[in-house]
Amino acid sequence: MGFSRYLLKRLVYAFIVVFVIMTFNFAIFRLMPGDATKMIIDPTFTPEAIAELRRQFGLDDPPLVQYFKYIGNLFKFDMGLSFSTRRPVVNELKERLPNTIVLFLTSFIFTTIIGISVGIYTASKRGTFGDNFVTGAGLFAYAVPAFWIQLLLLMLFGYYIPILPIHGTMSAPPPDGFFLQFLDRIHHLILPAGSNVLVAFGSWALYTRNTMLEALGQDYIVTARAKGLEENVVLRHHALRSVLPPIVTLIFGALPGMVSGAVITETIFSWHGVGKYLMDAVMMQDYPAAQGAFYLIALAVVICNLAADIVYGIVDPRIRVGEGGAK
Amino acid sequence: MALLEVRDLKMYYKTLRGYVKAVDSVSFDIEKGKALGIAGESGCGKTSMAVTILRLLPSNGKIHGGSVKLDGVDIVKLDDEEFRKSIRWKKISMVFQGAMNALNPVHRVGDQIVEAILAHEDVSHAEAVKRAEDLLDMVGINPKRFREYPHEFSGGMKQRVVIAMALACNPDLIIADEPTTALDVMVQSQVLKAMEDLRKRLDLSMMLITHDLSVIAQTCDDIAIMYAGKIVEYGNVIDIYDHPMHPYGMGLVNSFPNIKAERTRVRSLPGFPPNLLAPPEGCRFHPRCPLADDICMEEEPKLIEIGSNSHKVACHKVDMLERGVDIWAQ
Amino acid sequence: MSQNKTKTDMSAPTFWEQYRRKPLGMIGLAIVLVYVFVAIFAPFLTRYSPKQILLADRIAAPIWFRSVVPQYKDAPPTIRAELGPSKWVVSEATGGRLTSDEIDGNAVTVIEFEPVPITMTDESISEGEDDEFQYGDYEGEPSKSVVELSYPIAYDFNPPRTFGSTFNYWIDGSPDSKTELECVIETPEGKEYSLWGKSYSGAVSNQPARVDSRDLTLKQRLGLTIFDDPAPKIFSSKGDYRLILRANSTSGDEPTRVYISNAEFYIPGMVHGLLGADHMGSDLWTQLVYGTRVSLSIGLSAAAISVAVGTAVGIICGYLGGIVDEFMMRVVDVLLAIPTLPILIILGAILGKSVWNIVLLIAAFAWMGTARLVRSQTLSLRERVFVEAAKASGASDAYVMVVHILPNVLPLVFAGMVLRIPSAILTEASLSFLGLGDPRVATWGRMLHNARGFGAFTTLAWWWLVPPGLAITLLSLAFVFIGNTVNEILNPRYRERS
Amino acid sequence: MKLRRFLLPVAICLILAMTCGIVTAQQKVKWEPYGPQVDQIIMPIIKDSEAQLIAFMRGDVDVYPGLTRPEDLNKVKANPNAEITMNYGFHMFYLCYNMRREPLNSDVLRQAIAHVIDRDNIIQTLFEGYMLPLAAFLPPSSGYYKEDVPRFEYNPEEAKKLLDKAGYTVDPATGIRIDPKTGKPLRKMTIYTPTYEVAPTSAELGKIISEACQAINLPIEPEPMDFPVMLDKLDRAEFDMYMLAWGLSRLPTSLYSFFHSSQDIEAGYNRPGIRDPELDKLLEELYYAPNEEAAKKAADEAQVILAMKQPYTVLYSRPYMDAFRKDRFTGYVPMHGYGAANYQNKWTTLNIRPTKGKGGTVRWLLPEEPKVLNPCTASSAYEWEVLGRLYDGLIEVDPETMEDIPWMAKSWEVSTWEPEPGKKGTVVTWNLEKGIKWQDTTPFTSRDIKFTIEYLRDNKVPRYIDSVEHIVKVETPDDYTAKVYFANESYWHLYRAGECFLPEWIWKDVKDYKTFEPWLEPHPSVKGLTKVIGHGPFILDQYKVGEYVRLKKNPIYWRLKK
Repeated sequence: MGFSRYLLKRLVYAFIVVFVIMTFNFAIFRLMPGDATKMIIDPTFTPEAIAELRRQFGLDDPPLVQYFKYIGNLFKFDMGLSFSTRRPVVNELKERLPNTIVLFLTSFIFTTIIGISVGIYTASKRGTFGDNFVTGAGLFAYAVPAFWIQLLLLMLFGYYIPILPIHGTMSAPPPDGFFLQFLDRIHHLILPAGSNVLVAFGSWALYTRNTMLEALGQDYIVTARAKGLEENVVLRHHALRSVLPPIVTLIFGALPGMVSGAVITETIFSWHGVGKYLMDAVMMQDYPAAQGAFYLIALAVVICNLAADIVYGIVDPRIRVGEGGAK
Repeated sequence: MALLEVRDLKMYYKTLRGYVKAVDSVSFDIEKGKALGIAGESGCGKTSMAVTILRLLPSNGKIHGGSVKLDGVDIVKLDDEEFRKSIRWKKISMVFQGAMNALNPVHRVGDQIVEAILAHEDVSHAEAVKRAEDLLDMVGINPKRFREYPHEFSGGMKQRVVIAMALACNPDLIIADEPTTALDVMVQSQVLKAMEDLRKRLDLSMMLITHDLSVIAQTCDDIAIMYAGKIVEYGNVIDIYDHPMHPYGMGLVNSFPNIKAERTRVRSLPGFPPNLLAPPEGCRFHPRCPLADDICMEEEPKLIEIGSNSHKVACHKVDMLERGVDIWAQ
Repeated sequence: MSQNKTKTDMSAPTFWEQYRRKPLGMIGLAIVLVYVFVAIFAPFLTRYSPKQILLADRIAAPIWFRSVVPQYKDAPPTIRAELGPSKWVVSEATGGRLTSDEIDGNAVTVIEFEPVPITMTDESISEGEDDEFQYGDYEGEPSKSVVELSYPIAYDFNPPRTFGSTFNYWIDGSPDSKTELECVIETPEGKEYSLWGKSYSGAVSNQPARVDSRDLTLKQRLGLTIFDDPAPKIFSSKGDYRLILRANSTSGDEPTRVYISNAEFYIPGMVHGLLGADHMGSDLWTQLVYGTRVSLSIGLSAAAISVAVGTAVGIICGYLGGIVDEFMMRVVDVLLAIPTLPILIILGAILGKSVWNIVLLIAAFAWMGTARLVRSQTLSLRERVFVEAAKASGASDAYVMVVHILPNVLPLVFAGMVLRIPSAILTEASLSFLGLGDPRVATWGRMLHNARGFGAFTTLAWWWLVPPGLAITLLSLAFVFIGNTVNEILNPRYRERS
Repeated sequence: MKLRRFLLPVAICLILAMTCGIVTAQQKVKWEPYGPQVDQIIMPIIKDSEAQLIAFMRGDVDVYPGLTRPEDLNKVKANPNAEITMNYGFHMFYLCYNMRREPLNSDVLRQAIAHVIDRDNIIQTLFEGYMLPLAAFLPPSSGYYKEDVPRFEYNPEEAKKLLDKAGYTVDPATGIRIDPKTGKPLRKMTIYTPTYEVAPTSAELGKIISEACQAINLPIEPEPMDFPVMLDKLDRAEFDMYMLAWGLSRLPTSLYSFFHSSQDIEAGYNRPGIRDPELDKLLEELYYAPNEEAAKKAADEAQVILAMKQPYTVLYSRPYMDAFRKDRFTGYVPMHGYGAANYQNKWTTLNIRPTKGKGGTVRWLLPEEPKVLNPCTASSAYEWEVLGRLYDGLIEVDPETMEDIPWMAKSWEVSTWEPEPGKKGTVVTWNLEKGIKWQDTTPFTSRDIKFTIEYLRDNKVPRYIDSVEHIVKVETPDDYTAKVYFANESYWHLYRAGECFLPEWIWKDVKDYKTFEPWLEPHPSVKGLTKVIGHGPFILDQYKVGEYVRLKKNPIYWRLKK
């Protein structure tokens, strides 16, 4: 059937992208000036100790061997040892990934829910205040630097009215009891996730509103109305159903951007996640760590894209049935 | 009594800068089993009129007076729910401009027909499916394609599906808004022929909206020419095609070389359609009319009957127009 | 309603005729023009250079806070005085006088003491023949010469955090002369704080003197602890202070001259300029104004480069088709799948932080959208009659692409470029904010980076945080307005349905 | 047992003596060699310096070690509940010249540059006055610091005179001084500094110093540079000048590493490339000194030569400034060289206690992720902030006098032996205290010392290789005596017995110490412990990456106050 062919095609394509990213990853860090191991060498090291470290990080092999080793290892999620900690990068990423996922999912879910419902609501109320608000919020979201809003919120609620925590994912020491710990986590989540939602929902709402309006202006909606269908049915069955594909595209299409944005959000709120790890690694010139973090982020994006393709295929019959039909 | 009597219908769009008088005091009749063609340039209010009759107005559009009587009942006065249930599709159905887009791409074509039936008639789903299949068959589409999606159909087939859908509830009147614009010429004539056959067979009335006079010539009994939200000339097709009496109608008719055997140059009328936000005083056509004088600028002409066959024209200068004189020729 | 799908070849006057009727487009244009004006005339809009530091105290508030915020009512502005011979007031002159001299074109204050030969008693001569030089008995002797220069400082403000003074001096005198120099501040209450002092025998070559309230030795001299601040103690009340430079000479066979170069006295202001000062005392308004230059040029050039690349790739792919097209489109797909900001962070860190690098990097990851758009446009143009005709008449591919296709995709490309600018500006700001921008230039992102890193939060210096972000937002918004308007006019297909 | 008496430099004494109200090492502070007094130490990990400050000001942390930004100090001192301690440390910031290159091989030129550096101005404008101007080659808190070395104080006029006299006259055409050897204007020289992002003040300093040099017509420009690139260039001696800091220790052996000609190799630490036979001789005497007196004498003489030669121009030393919430905790012990809150200061760890009541949890800020709590691979100070509190040393240091205090070793003896006929080597004999137990109740014996030294040596653990490479063998005549045999003779071998010890029953099975993550693995027999087992006052309870480290009081600590 067409869909499985479609799926296979997307999979192969995703695989190619991953491979390119791996190669890219390998290349950029070997092309840089200076010797990466310089960072980890301590004044007390003897030449033997330095040589041992170089061997350990595999820097003495010829480039091609390094490359194949590197790609091979990456498939096994072996991203080498971090220069600064000399621990396996994958272990360090594993420790940070849950935090990133929590922040990301919270921001994502709330942005989606708020953005889309505001968008749909205002689409049905054209010309009202709410409508103008969404247009404004959408434009604002496009033009405003997210990190600036986050800084302002941080200053407002972390310093000026210090009611929210300014760093980390939990208090130290955390309160006793599961429920209190859970509340503590949420308390820490409010600023980073809330600011993400605040910055992003406008563009989602605007996009949803525009697609919804476009859908409502489509001839088939007029047809549906003309058919004497109830307004409710028209909205749900025809309009919403037909804006699903573009909204799914938007949702998944926005994922890479949100993943990228995580780097800044995590840096600003000292959120101990993969994005901050990448930033720290770059600042400390810990190349294996930066490579690992970047690889993970890129992989997440590829997976998101793949998921988008699949979901899109499911909601839009034109794709599900294959390449045929009117194109 | 005519099936549809439209009297003095006014529909304005409210915009930030004022009212757009898209339909302004329009009156016409459609007899049972007859077809009325509505012609005019883009933006003259043809489509607005169609959506006004079916009350499919956007939120800023509103009927500002007049009546639409269907079988003697003023459907303008019905409340929305009543109108939706009893009139739409049941009495009046519509074939939309650009049939490509009239079908929802994410639903199966059959379901879209079934949906219309179920919305109005108390029949079982299976029965509705059966009827939908019959309808598809009637418009010349294999009923087996019931479960396919719109994008799997060609343009002409989609249009036929749309026609089938319009017939789903045995309406009295079909409004066809540019039913063939997006199709190529071959398919166009096929679809038109299919429509004509069905109309004849089912004894349907039709209101055909198009800017293509040749389509009207092929299918309609009467014609109304609209200019800037008003009907400027109205009457029997043959009558008007032979002897257009309004300067605009004259220009329009003459711009279609293929109506008559003789070949004339294709030309468009000089000037632009007026801005409906602030239409010209007096006769709305006067800025483009070669015959316009002071009275045209001050007084709005009434649609008055001249000659026989209820041929109506709204022009001060109708006396000056001698039959058959081409005022647009240089 | 009905759509106007006709694409018109628009001349510049008609374009402008249509453009000027769009209020949002005009607002956008006006904003951009203001920015351009600011960028061009930056040096005229501010007295300082963005690299100038120590203009005021660290994180000084905007000067207009004094009339708006009660707690800043009496905050001190920067006081800086250059003290030459004409500025000093001689408040005491016993046995000496103030003159001036000019050395290398600089006016130099000279304190000249009359010779005061040491009068030695007979005993001292007879007793200490082989001894080292001895001072005579001072008692009752009128030999002490004092010259006191003072500079009045009318201080009407709250206590400052720091103050300081610098000058150079050298002494010309016979080996037996003994000279003492002292720098003092006298408060309105008449209390004297001795800030600095040295004493010399004989001549001394050029020496720098530096008084700074943060200096540990000064704190020690005043009997304060390491963590005490002398400035608020000394300038604790409002009124007329005096900076006093006191010189005394006790002996000398020849006239003793003390040369003092132009002295500088300064109190770094706790309010400064339109927007205050940063952690290094650099003017924030200046940074904002010069940041406009950088942001505008980075935005424009990155957008131009990315759109140029995208257009070229799009036209070539769309026109040539085949393997080239297939390959390039796959490249585009892959590049689109790479998260932009992380890769820019990494590449920025590795490849170095010059402005040019950043522009190229931003452009390198921003051309793909344009390439796709232009390619699809080219695909449809390729089938058009005039292209067929040109090909039939033997025109080369390059010729067709440049002469026939390029002009037809330009409207699309132009609007695309305008819309690309804000994202380039935002990307640069993000990178600078993360500390990956060019450290040598003042950009808005860098201002925010500094604000976050150097104390804007803990001092609640919102005036440091708000303006750069606002500047970015407004400029981006302006370009969005312009881009949408241009699109509306040139590419009606994109027009929003109404 | 020898006790070393350190004479603190006069200038420092003066400054510190007048710091009444501030707790410094000069003040008598009550401390006792028993503890710990608190039940728990929580170390919240806060990296962002603004967040650190606000956490302390809001009272989210009780101990704020290492205020690195002087402007923060101004804010902290406004808080009535804060008490700040200040101690000069082993930090040294310097400008290094490449003496292998023309024209920087000229002593006069380097001296002239030294003359234009206005340390006081730099310290006041960049550091709010809180750095210690330094011109010597060892930090003032080192016992080997020599104050009265020749100095090149700030005096641009003097610098000009020096240059003029040596023939570096100003070329009127270019405004640049002429090299007397070539007769041409001096070539352009650069000062490498870290970038503004990594070290804003260093980059700024590079600019200030370059401008000062330009003012006396020397063509010198600053060039901020990424750290690995810079280190690479330094290793290959491809530089004119650069600026960096060293964090040194209380031992003067760094002089040997930095200035002995044998260290002038690629990637060696003699970065200026100074090769001076007289200096070499003194440094060898220092490095292989048989006793403290000889070391002191050699160090003093070497510093005089270095001061004249100026291979570095030393600029300043950063003090340790730590802040405590005095409303909640007391008992912190300021200490020379380490400050009050550093892990090397055992005494604060033992003595800190609540102002009211007993026990309690002290929240001790950790400014960086400790990352690896593996004593073999832990490399940064932040790991040792945690690990350092889990272990005890054989010798500890007195916070006031900086003398050695017998700790786990109740006494020791330094003697010699003959590793090969005709060659002398050092033997250090340790006599251990009885009753010391590992945190899992296993007794601590001399076999643990033997195992640790052999493990570190056999695995070539880079961090310890310098300490153990000269060890020939370790003998354990009984459980409480360990004899460590070195292949050569040096007084410094006393301090090379290792800072921490590894429990044999955990480490003997560890194949690859590099990938071993002992803090993530539970202890094989005792519930609640990890494989990080020490014998110090605190037990590692939990390390929540990115959030905090929790240390609990060791209930069987041998120095608990009964």
